[in-house]
Formats: sequence, C-alpha cells, structure tokens
Amino acid sequence: MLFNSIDFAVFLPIVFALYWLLAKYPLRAQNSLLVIASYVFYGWWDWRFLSLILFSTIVDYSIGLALNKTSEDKKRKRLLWTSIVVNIGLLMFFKYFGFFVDNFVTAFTFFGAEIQPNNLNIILPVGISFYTFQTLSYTIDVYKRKLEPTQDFIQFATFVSFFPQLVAGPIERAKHLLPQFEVKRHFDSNFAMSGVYLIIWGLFKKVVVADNCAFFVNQIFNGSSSYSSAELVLGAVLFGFQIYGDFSGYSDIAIGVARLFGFSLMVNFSFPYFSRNIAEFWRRWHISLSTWFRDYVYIPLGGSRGNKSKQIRNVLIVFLVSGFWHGANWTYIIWGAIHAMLFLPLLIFKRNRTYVDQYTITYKQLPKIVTTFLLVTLAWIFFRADTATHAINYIIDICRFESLSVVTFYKNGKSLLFSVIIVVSILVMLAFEFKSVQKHQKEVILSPYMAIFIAILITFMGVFKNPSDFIYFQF
Amino acid sequence: MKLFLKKISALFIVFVALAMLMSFGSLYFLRHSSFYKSSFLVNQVPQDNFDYVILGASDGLTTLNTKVIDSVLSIEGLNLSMDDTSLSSHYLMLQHFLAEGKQTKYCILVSSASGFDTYTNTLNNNDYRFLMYTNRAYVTEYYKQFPDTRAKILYYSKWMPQLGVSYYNAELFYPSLMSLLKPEKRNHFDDKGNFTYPVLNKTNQEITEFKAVSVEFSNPYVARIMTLCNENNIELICYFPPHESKKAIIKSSEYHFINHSSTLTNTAYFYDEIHVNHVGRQLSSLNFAETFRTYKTND
Amino acid sequence: MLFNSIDFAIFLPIVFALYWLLTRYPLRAQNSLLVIASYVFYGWWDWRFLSLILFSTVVDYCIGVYLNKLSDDRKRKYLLWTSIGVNIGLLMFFKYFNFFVDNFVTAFTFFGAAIKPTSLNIILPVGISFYTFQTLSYTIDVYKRKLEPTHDFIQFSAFVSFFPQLVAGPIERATSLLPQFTMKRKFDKIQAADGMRQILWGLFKKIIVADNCAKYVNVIFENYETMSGSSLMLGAVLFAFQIYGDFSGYSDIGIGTARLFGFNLMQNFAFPYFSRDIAEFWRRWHISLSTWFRDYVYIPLGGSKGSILFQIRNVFVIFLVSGFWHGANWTFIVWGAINALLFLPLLIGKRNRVHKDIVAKDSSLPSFFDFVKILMTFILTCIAWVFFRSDTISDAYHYLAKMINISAFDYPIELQTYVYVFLVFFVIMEWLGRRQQYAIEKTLINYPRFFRWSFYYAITMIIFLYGGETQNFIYFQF
Amino acid sequence: MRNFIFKVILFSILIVVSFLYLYSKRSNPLVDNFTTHNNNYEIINLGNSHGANIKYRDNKGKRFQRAGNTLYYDLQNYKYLQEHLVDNAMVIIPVSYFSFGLDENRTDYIDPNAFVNYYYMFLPSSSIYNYSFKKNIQVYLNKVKENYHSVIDERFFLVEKKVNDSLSLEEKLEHHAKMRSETHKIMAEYSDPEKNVIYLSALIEDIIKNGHQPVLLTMPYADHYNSKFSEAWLDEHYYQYMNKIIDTYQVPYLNYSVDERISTNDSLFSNSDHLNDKGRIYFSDILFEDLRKIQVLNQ
Repeated sequence: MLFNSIDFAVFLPIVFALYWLLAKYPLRAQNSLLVIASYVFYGWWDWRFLSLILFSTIVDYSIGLALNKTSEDKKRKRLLWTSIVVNIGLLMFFKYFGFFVDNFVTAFTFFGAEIQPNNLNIILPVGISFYTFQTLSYTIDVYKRKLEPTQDFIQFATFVSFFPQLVAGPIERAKHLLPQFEVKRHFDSNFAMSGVYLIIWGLFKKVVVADNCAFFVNQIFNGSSSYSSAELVLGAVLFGFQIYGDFSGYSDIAIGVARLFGFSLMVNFSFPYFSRNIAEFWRRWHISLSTWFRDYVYIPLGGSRGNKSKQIRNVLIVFLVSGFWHGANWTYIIWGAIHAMLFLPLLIFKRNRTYVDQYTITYKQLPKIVTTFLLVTLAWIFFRADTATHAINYIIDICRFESLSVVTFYKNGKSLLFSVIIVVSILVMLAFEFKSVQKHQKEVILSPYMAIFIAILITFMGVFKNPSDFIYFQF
Repeated sequence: MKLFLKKISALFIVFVALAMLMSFGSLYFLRHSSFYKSSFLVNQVPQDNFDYVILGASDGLTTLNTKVIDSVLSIEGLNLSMDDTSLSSHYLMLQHFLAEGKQTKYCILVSSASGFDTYTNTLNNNDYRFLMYTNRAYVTEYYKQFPDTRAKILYYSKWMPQLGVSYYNAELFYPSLMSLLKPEKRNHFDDKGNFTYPVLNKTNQEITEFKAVSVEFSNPYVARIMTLCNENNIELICYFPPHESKKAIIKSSEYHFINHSSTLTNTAYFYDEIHVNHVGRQLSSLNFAETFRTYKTND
Repeated sequence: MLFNSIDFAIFLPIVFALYWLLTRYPLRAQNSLLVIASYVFYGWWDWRFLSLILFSTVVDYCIGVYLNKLSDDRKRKYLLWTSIGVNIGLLMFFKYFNFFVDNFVTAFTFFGAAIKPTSLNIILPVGISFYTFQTLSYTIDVYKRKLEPTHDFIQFSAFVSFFPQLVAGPIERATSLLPQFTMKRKFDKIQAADGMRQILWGLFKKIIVADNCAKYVNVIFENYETMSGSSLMLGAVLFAFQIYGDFSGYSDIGIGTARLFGFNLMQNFAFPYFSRDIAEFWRRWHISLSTWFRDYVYIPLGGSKGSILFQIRNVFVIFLVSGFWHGANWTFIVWGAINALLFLPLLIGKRNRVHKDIVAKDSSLPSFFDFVKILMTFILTCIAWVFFRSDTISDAYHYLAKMINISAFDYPIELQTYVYVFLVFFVIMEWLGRRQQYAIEKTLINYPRFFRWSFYYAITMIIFLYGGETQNFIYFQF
Repeated sequence: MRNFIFKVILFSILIVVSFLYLYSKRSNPLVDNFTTHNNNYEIINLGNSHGANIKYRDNKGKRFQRAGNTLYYDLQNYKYLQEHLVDNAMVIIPVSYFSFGLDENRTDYIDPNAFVNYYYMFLPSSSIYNYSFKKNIQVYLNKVKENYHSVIDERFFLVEKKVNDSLSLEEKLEHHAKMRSETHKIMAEYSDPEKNVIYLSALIEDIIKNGHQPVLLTMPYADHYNSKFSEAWLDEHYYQYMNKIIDTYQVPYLNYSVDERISTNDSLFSNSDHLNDKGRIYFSDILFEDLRKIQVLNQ
C-alpha cells in the first residue's frame, strides 16, 4: 500500500480511530491492533510476504529470550551467529540470488563453459532489507547486554512490523523504539499536529518534487545517447533531487504517521544537500542506515582505532556493503566505491569531523556545498544507470561537450510547464529547508498557513496520473 | 483529542474551500477561453448555421481542411475534431454543438476502419476537455457511464472541481492560467479548427497493395450519433481517411459513407501510418470536396 | 438633520464657535446653548417631535427629583414603574402600535373573523428608542441610589437631548455622561483634533463603505429570485459591511462631535467583525445597547446566577427583546432568536468568556485557527443579517435557500473595482487599528505631519468623489 | 484654540482649492452654448431637442434649445438672452405635441434633479423654479465629481450596447415611433397645461415688448410618428392651446408637422421625431424661405 495512494488515505483514519478508541483498554489491545494493521498494510502488496516477516520475527524473538537465559559465552555467540545467518541468509537468498547466479554464469562463459542457469523468478519482498536489519540490531543489542529482551511476543511483533517504518525505514534501533511499545501512549495534540504537518511536507517532496523530476530523468536516462551534455548533467542533478524527494518524503510521512500514534521515530534525513563535505553528507543522508553500519560493522571491525591502513580498509568495507545493500547490481557497488573514494581524503587529512557542530551555514561555504552536491550527483549517475557500462557511457557523453543545448526542457508546452514546476518546487523545498537549517531545527516545521500553502501546491503541482512507486521499494 | 480534531477539520475545510475556489476559477476562465475545442466552439464561433461539421480524432483533425473545402464548394464548414478521442467523444461533441443552439446540414464522422467497429468502454485521454461544462447534464452523464477511475474523478468534479483540476493540472489548471492572460489563444488549431502535420522527409514510393479491413459499423456510438443526427435533421456521412496500408471494405449498410481509405497511393503524402501531412491534406480535402459535391446536389 | 448633509456641515461650526465663546460665562450658558442646538438639530426633521422629547425629559426630571426626596420604598417603586410605564409606553405606541394591530388582525382573520383595522399612520419619531432608553437608565440608577439626581433642569435636558448621540446612540449611561455636564469643559487641542479625525473616519465609513454597498445590496435583495447563488452571498457580505459602516460610522461621527465639545462618549463598536465567537461579537457590537440590556434586563432577571435552564431563558429574553427593539417586524425577532441560538452552545459549554482580549494582541497577523474562527463568526453573522435585511421571514428563507445551489459557483454580479479597493483598504485600516478606540486614532501618530495631512486630504477627497448616493442612516428607523 | 482653528481652516482651504481646480477642468458644452456670445443675433430659436432641426448658415443665427426643455425655461432662457439680440430680431419658438403637459423641473425624470442642475450653473437664482441654496451646492459638488470621474475613470461613461441594426431603416423608424409616442403621450398628461399656456403667453408678450418678432413653429415629424397620434388627441392636447395663443397674439405660425415634402421621406430622419443632417439642411432652406416671406409681410 503506497503512502500516496487512496487506499492508504482510507486505511490511516480507520486505524487511527480504532487505535485511540482502544486507549482505554490495556496496552496489549493497542499493540495487537498495530500488529494486525501492519500485517494488513504489508500484505496489501502480496500476502505471501507475511510468512517471511513472521518467520523472521519468531526466530529473533526466541533467540532474544534464549540469549538472556544462557549466560555462558560460547553458547551465546553461537546463538548470535545463527540469528545473523538466518537474517542475512534470507536477505541474500531473496535479494541477491539472481545476481550471484548471473555473475557466476558470466564468469564461467568468460572461461568458455556454457551453463544454463535455472534462476527461479524470485520476487523481491518489499522492505526486506529494512526489517531484517532491524531485527538484527535487536539480537546484537541483546547479545551485548545493552538491552533486556521483551518477554511479550506481541510487543516484539509490533516493533518489527510497525507499519509506518516497515517498508522503507527509518531502520529503528531496538533501544530507541522497543521501550515505546512497553509504555502506554497518551494523545498529545501538538505532537500529533506536528505529525500532520510532517506528512504534508513529506507528500509535497514525494508527489511534487520527486515525481515531477521523474518526468525528465526517465527520458534522459533511457535515451542518454541522444541528449547534449548539458541535458545529461541536468538529468543527473534532477535525479539527485528525485531520489532525495522520494526517500526523505517517505521517511517524513513515516515519522509523521508514527507521531499520530504517539511514537517518535528517529530523523532519517537532516538536509543532506546543505552539507559542506562528503563526510557531513554521510552524517545527514539516511542516518538510520549509516549509523546501523557504523555500530554493527565499522566499530566491530576496529573502527577508527588502529593504524591508518586499517581505518581505510574499514571505511571501504562499510561503503561497499552499504552500496551493495541498496541493490543486487554492480552499479550500486561502484556507487559505494565512489563515495568511499570521496570520503577517504577527508579521513586521511582528519577533516571529516570539521562541521559536526557548525549548524548554521554561512554564505562563504556556498562553493563547498555546491561542489559536494556535484560530487554526489556524479555518484548518483551510477546509482540510476541500469548497468555500469550505461553509466560510464553517460559520463563520457557528458565530457564530450559538443552541444550544450537544453532544448528538451522547453521543446513543447508540456515540457516547458514541467521545467517551470520543477524549478519552483525545488526552490520552495530548498527555501523551507534553508530556513530550518539556519534555525538549527531537526526537521521542517510548517505553520498552519504554510501547511495550507503546501497542500495547495500539492493539489495543483503534484503528479497524480500514474503514481510512481517509491524508488526505495526495490531495496 | 478534541482540540486535535478541531484543528484538523479547520485546516481541512479551509484547504478544501481554497482548492475549490481556485478550481472553479480555473474552470470559469477556461469556459471563457478558446484554448480547447469545447470552449472555442462557444467563444470564437459566431455563426450559428453550418453546412457541414467534421467530427473525428487526430485523423479528422489533420485530414480535411475545411478552408479548402469551403472555397471549392463555397459553403460554410467547421472542424470539431479532437486528437486522442474516439466515437464516444464525437457523440459528446455533437451534443455540445447542438446545446450551443448551432445547426448544420451535414455531419462528417471521421474514423479509421477499426474505429467504427471496436468499442472499449473506457474514458478517452482527452475527454477532460469538457470538464469546464460539468454544469451541463449531458457532460456529467457522459462521464458517469465509464467505470475507470479517471471517469469517476471527472464525474465527481461537478461538486468537487479540485478533483478533476488537480488530476489534470498540467492540462487544465495551467492552460486556464494562460487563458486568463490570452483568452483568444487556441491550442494548435486555426480559427476553423483545422491542424496539420509538417512534411517530414519521408521516402517517396508508390503504395501498391492495401490490406483489406471489413467494416460493419458495430460500434454502438455510430448508431447513437445517427439517431441524434436524425432528431436534428442532420445528414450523417461516415468518412474513411486515407491510410498508408489498410483499405476499408464496407458491405452495404444503412449509413452513407465516403471511403477514401486507399485514395492516396504515395508515402510522400503521409506523416505516419494513419495521418497525412500538409500536402496529403490538400489532396484529400480536394478529393473529399469532389465527392461531397455529389451529395450536396442530389438533395 | 443628517450627519452627512450640508446643513450639518454648516450647523456644526456655528454651534462650535458659539459654544467656545461662552466659556467665559457660567456653565448654565453653555448647557443651555447645547439644549437649544440639540432641539434645533432634532427639530430639523419635524418640529412636532420636540414636544415628545420635552415631555419625556420633564417627566423623568420630576420623577428623579421626587425619588430622591421620598424614602419609603413602596412609593419609590410606584414612581419607578410610572417612569418605566411612560417611557416604554411612548415607545410602544409610536413604534409598535401598527405592528400589534396588524398581527392582531391577521390572528383574527386566521380564525375567520374579518376586522377592519384602524391603524393610524403614525410617523416614527427618529431616535425615540435611543433617548427613551437613556432617560430610563437615569431613573433606574436614581432609584437604585447609584446616582444623585440633578436639580438643574437645563443640565438634565442637555443630557437627554445632547445632539451628537441623540438620534442613533451610543446610549449613554447617566452615571457616565451626566457628571460631564456638571463640570466646566476646557478646550483641549489634542482632544478636538482627535474628534475631527474620528468624524472623518465616521464619514468615510458611512459614505464610502455603507452607501456604496447599499447601492448593490438594494439591487440584490430586491430581485434575489433572479440572482445567482454567489451574488446572494456577495449581497449578504456587502450588507454586513453596509450596516457596520452605517452604524459605526454614525457612532464615530457622534463621538467625534462630542469630543469637539469636550465630552467623552463610550465606544459603541470595538471592531466586532474581528471577534472569534458569537459571545465576543455581542461584547463588541453596539456595546451601549448590549450593556444597557445586560444591566437593566439580564441582571434583574437573575443573570448568570441560577440553573442553566434559568440562564438560557434569560439569554433568550435578552436577544429577543434586543431584536424586537431594532424594529417592529418579525424579521428582527427572528434575527434576535438566531443570535440567541448561536450564543447558547457557548453559554452551555461555559466558553462564552474565552476570548476577552484583542485579537492577535502581539503579532501582526492572527494565528491560523483564530483566522478560521473569525471567518466562521463572520459567516454566521452574515446569515443572521439576511434576516435583518429581508422584508419578510419567507423572503429571508428563500434568499438563503437560493444561496445553496450549484449557481453558488457562478460569477457574482459585476461591482465597480473601486468598491472592492475601498473595502479592502477599509478592512486593512480596521485591522491595523484594532487596538484603538477607532481605526485611525493612533495608527499614523509616528508618521511625519506632511504624511498625516496628505492621508486626511486623500480620505476627504475620496469621500467627496467616490461617495455612493446618500442613503439615510439605517438606524434611524429604530 | 486659535492654533486648532487655524489648522482646520488651512485644511478646508486646501480642499476648496482642489475642488475649484477640478471644477474648472472641463467645461460643459451646454453651459458654454448659453454663456459665450461673440455678437448679437438676428435670429434665434428656443425649444427642446426638436429645436436642433434648424441649421443656421451664418453666425447671425444661433440655437438655444436643450433636450427635454420645458416652456417655463424657454421663457427664462429668453429673459437671460434678450440683451444679446438686435432689435426686431426673430425668435422661433418650436412647440412639441407634449410640451404643454410638462412640469417646470421635469420631475418625471428617473433622477428628479438631473434636468434642472444644468440651469443652476448659469441662470440667475430668481429664474430657477423652486430654487434651493442646498441644491445649488449639490450641483457644484456633482459637477466636480463628474469632471473627476470623466478624467480618471473612463468606465464612468457606460458604453451603450451596439444594437444589431439588421433592421431596415423603415422598420427602425416604425419601432422607434411606437416607443417614443407612448412615452410622449404620458408626458403630455403629466402636469397642468394651463400654467404652460401662461408661460408661453408671457414669453410672447416679452418678445413683442422688446420689439422682437415671435414665430411659433411645429417641427416636422416622420409619418410613422404622426400616425401614432389621432386627430382628436392632438386637438385636445396641442392645437386647442396653440390656436388660443395664436388668436390672442396674432403670432405667425408655421406648421411643418405633416409637410409632405419632409414627413414622407424616411431618409431625412435620424429617428422618428428628429431629422438627420441631410434632413436639417433641407428643412432649414424651406424654413428660411417661409420666414423671409413673413418678414416682408411685416415691414
């Protein structure tokens, strides 16, 4: 069930009403309602996915309990590894099986042997990477005794399948979200109103910014050879905004919906395009995922202790794995590698923490921001291209510079209209975000007047004809 | 909780009211513009009586040039075709034409051979161009009959216009803003409703054989258009425009028809398989004028 | 003599000059000048009205004096009721006699008996409801020993017939106005300038806002059957502006002229259309009348003490009587009833005291939810105004029914653009001045003198050049 | 105190100055016609809009008529203009069918003071019928307002809707005659004819007293217009009074109302009771010819 679809618009009020009607009853009633709602929400795509998430929940719940019971180390380590294997195994099988088979075959044909691969047509269950990582974080925290495991299965099931953040994150840490399920939620209207404003803002970013950009991005990327270099560059830039609008829009809606039910989820994006260097970009982009990798991959590997080469190795591993996490395709791995290349010089010259506490931006830093944005856009080309070769050709076409015409953006009334809408919507988005950054706010806070203004923009500038899926659904 | 509900309803009501106001405004300005054929007919066509009216999709729009036909036969014609539509929209356009109190002696129904037979009960892509006349019964009834969501959105726009105007914002909202400044601007058609495709550098070779396609006029809308024409004593003529590869074969039927599907035998006249280009249009208009003259004389 | 007529433009300077020439003489001279001026002003319509006001003044003066002399209660109560009887009786006779006769006849014909009514053609003396209420407040205050009665007849008649507030209020309370007649007034330049400014703003409200809207409101209300829904809505809104501009304009001119003579009258309108709920609207609309009803009807009836049912009864009585006070027609009673119905939920929910302070006290724009409340209250009052304006209740009902159909979304009738421009300017000025006694009292204080003068010059020229056809004041029929 | 009064006076002077400026901005053609005289006249004519039918060849003769004028103001205009006439000048007094029925200030107009306010601008207060000082100020203020709006706000002058003159001239005159005759019949019975007779007699006596020559005249009307008035009606409302005055003062009287040289020829009329330019020239020649005969007679 898409967030920007009519079924969700009907589903949400019903669950909201039921949820707060049950406020009088004991906590279990509310939690079980949430589980049912989440399973309905998740089953809307394909009910067969439900079995998968149920399996993963049961396994991790029992491991959590067992970890708590046994105190002797060797056993606990074995339990931990079973949980990791089960989760990563599920992920590997559903998401990357096809990828490994194809590459295995190409590798062999490379050596001349013909093998007929019997790749089963595995449909990728939506949001699998998100909730597997979430349950994994639970078992690891329990193993490290940072967290008491829950005895109540329903509570754990709601934690895993909490529908706002089930399908595309933010990947919640058990330490942060699980306790909220144990305590009774009281309705706070200001908190809920801030959730509503966040939903409106998320919808704006998704329906107006992302979907409008998609109109040109798909054109340019699908026929990238027949466009001038200026158009190709603009295509990449627009994809940058498309993916940001799409993904941060989704997270905002998720956080907003969670607030309606009294839960507070962590911030997933804090204005990444205003970062002044790549290190800061990775502290602001998809915070839940990057912190997950930092806590459960980077630090176990030794993190930033040890000598320089060890640090570089850890950084490379984290970037490659997070790239690979995004999808079963070489392009994502290369995308991760590029970001690693950009991140390393900062690490080596110890400038990766410079802007940690400098929140407000000064105009002098504008060139830094623009260069960071261009570097990130360069990486996005690989992220969006279908195959690595397509991305490389794309970049080569850009460097040819033989024509700089941007005619596709105004060749007929319709494309001119879309260009105007895109420019206006991006300016509006950046204006609001700039205001929030300068005020050192964690998210864009809309006043009622602004909410109405944004809602009007959504109605008259949004793309409703063929509601495109959230990009992040394929990961 | 009560405060939250009050705030939410206040926000929602003001938003709905504002959106409704803006969309009614945009429909109002569209009604007073001539951007689309439906309001062009109301605002920029002073004459009330015509000798013939052309109803068709993109083929009707680009095959017959009423100016040529009018000069040859010294009669008065109007081209009301709209691209990307089907026979159901032509029926609606005829209703709209009559509702404006205008009269015509002949109605030229242009469609490809398959168009007369196949009928899919779905809304056409450009049927939204009648949305500014939702206050008229025949328009809402038209939208009501189709099951798909787009038709439902257009139907409910009678009371909540922002549904239609926001769904088709690129096609309705922005043209209305533009027609606020330039009400007389037309969307790609001249003051008689004609449009033509440019002459691309197509190959110049003879078309020798055509694939035969039989036509039984099984599309129910042909009969409905026929009854509507009879009620207003209009003479219905079905016209088969030139086609690059298909030839329409019509067994005897109760509809008058002019079958020019295979008259143009050179690819140089065609813009693409079913549309003629500027030169092709000139030729087919002259051909049509000749055959149409015989109809005119014997009644 | 209308405030917006040339006669008044000549009458005022003369009285002003004479009045301040007499400052050297004892107080009685000034007061007697005021009495003469007021009687000339009132007699300008029809000198026969003078006898009525004189009679009412004499009666209440004597009752006031006797009330003070007597001490045994039964007699005092007896005197009080005579005063009430005389005043209300006069009012009833002149204003409502025909109304009762007609309804009496229709009631009878309803039962089949046809009676030929002998309704005399009584011309309604202008402002009768205002000064009768004023004298009544005097006698009641004296009865309750809140006020020492005056022993100087001239002073009392000056108080009753003080021309700026004689014809359409504000209905001054004896406790606040009478003492001002006993002291000597000294000329104060700032107060006089302020008075002139208030007169100017009152004229602007009356001539530009009220008269220009009246032109369209009359057209819309007379043939509402043929009008589209949106024009009917426009008509209701324009009438809301017309009646506010007309009545608050008059009060401002009245208060302004009183200030020229050194008197301070109470504020009659505190920007009622910026109120956030009906209760606040009734604390800001026609303050003098609503406080009069509150003190002399609502509180004696038990006010907000007693059970909730009791309170509801009191509220209904107040609203119906104040509606009926506005005119001898069922529409006014229905208008009062509607306002009562709108007021009840607030009373029951104990939320009628919520909005006491000024809207958006510190910020320059109202918060969004205040804005919605203001809008809602305005819409409700407009619906009530439809009943106030229509001739019969069925007209009003059909007017409202016709408003809610598909034609409500057509384009309303064509208004000249300058009407819209001035209405928007008017709303902005009222909003900027919402914290003051009237709209432009202090808004321009810290601007240079040249800017202030050009502003007044522009307003005066606009008043002359864009004024609507002179309509007499609506409130003159009450 | 003094400072306050000084400021008030200064402010009001400012207002009065801007009023005078606006007042002087645009002259009024009617008022100029009555007030600017560069030489004495030998022949003038009074009367209402019908008086415009006379066209003088040189500046010795001048028209002093006004649309919808009444006999009372013909008298006052004459008194106002008499010193500008040479001795034994000729004064033509055209009288229309309805002139005897009108009251002095034309209170039958929709806006009762629309007619008289022009006279406030130049006639002395003694000759204004129930003159009021207040009204005088009102007129000046209205003039200021009018000048302002005509300069600033063109929309003040409503552009009359263009009547689709697909009707032929003949039908137009017939339609106009029917409409005009009905209003004129009402006007004819609006007020007491006796006082108009008195005004006309006073006018003629004054003219004779000053040694000028009065001439009564009935303007030519199209047959369409005449056919609407029966003989009996005309006698009762018009000829009865005209004959009485003619007999008492032996005034020369020219009656062109049914002169077949003009009434039958529709092309001479701009509408059923007013001549057009061609008609005026043609009628003026005839009139001056007849006037010369009378003058010879009198010498």
